[in-house]
Amino acid sequence: MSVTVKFFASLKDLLGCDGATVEIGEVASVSDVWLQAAGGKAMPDNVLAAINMEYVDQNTLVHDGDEVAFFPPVTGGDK
Amino acid sequence: MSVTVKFFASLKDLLGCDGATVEIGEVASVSDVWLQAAGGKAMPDNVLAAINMEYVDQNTLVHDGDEVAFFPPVTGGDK
Amino acid sequence: MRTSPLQPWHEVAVHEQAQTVLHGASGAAAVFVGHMRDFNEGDNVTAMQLEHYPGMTERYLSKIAQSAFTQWALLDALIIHRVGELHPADPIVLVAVWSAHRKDAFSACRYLMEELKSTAPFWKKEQLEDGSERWVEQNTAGY
Amino acid sequence: MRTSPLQPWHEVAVHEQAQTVLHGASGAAAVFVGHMRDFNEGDNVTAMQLEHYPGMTERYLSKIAQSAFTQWALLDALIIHRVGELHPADPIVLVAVWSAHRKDAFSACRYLMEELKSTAPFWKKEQLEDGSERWVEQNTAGY
Repeated sequence: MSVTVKFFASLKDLLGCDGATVEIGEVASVSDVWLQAAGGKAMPDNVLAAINMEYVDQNTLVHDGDEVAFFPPVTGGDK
Repeated sequence: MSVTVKFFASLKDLLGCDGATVEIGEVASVSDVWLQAAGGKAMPDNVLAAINMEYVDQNTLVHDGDEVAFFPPVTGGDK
Repeated sequence: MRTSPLQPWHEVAVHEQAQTVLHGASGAAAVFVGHMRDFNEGDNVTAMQLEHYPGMTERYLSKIAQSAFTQWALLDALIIHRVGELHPADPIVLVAVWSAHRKDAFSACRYLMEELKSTAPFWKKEQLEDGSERWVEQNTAGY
Repeated sequence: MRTSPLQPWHEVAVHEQAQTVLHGASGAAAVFVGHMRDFNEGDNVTAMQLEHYPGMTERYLSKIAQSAFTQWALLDALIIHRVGELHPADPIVLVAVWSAHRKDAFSACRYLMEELKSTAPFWKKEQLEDGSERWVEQNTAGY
């Protein structure tokens, strides 16, 4: 199956890439998508993930056609 | 001694008067000032008092030259 | 104290613009504006007279503001209150607070409003649809 | 989402004027405006890039607003957030809430800000005085 991957903020800088379409086996989690898309780079701590613009955890399974996004903690700022 | 008396809001309507200067004995409390100034009308419940623009209770003693104010509960409005 | 109509958002914009000390230092502005409603205690209200105790009211607003400055790290505060005749939808009160951080701005703004409502001497006389008038002498229970 | 400069008080004034349903019904407007500071984490900051996730950011702002409407008796709400390049003193975010009563307006306004800050996908890249850049990736502990 095929999923669209997006990287935001510092991850975009880290990977030198803001996104890609990746082909992956039929049973794959969000962290499997990272492995496939990040060119072997380990996932930094605290990375957040979303599938189709909803927050999910890294073990969530993805489906064909999903948009999978990775980004650092949101930084609304201090209180 | 002599004190200046002020009435506000509904008390002004009730007494038909927004203030007066009253002569009163040397030891007098806020409620004594009311008796003297209100022409025998009983003090309604919940009336607040101030001496020289500071909240006080009805037993506080007044001094010569004080401004003594009587008013209903402040009505900043509901929450 | 303001006897003429109040344009609260304009007041805030002008004040903020003029206070150059805020620019870059203030991260958070919390503002409350109270408007006159056309309905109170089950009745339609057509106008309101807002009376105050000249001198004492200003004194208590100033006390309240000073107390807020001792409790939170504030950069600036602005309080404007109408008196005189008001009509539904008219702004009654403006409380604006500036701080580096939102927590202080929010807490101080709310504190100022609660204190203002409970201690500053203001009284409302409402005019109802049938022409009658009444003093509003009790805060609605609870809320 | 706004890519051009934001005049928050003007936005609130115009919005309130246009929403005639508020006039006479709204007794309380609580507004928060966040501005860019020129100092963060011990350094002078000269500019900031504010990035978002188009689609998801709007979705979460909308979720947050819906959640506020289920929790409090609100008449209206307005949320505007800047993205793109900002400079110190520039307004970043506006949250405005209208209600019959101040308790609802205050509580909802604060809730909206806290939720926005913790769940809406925005990221800040700061430009420092020495020309270096850094991503802001942690909320300052506590406050």
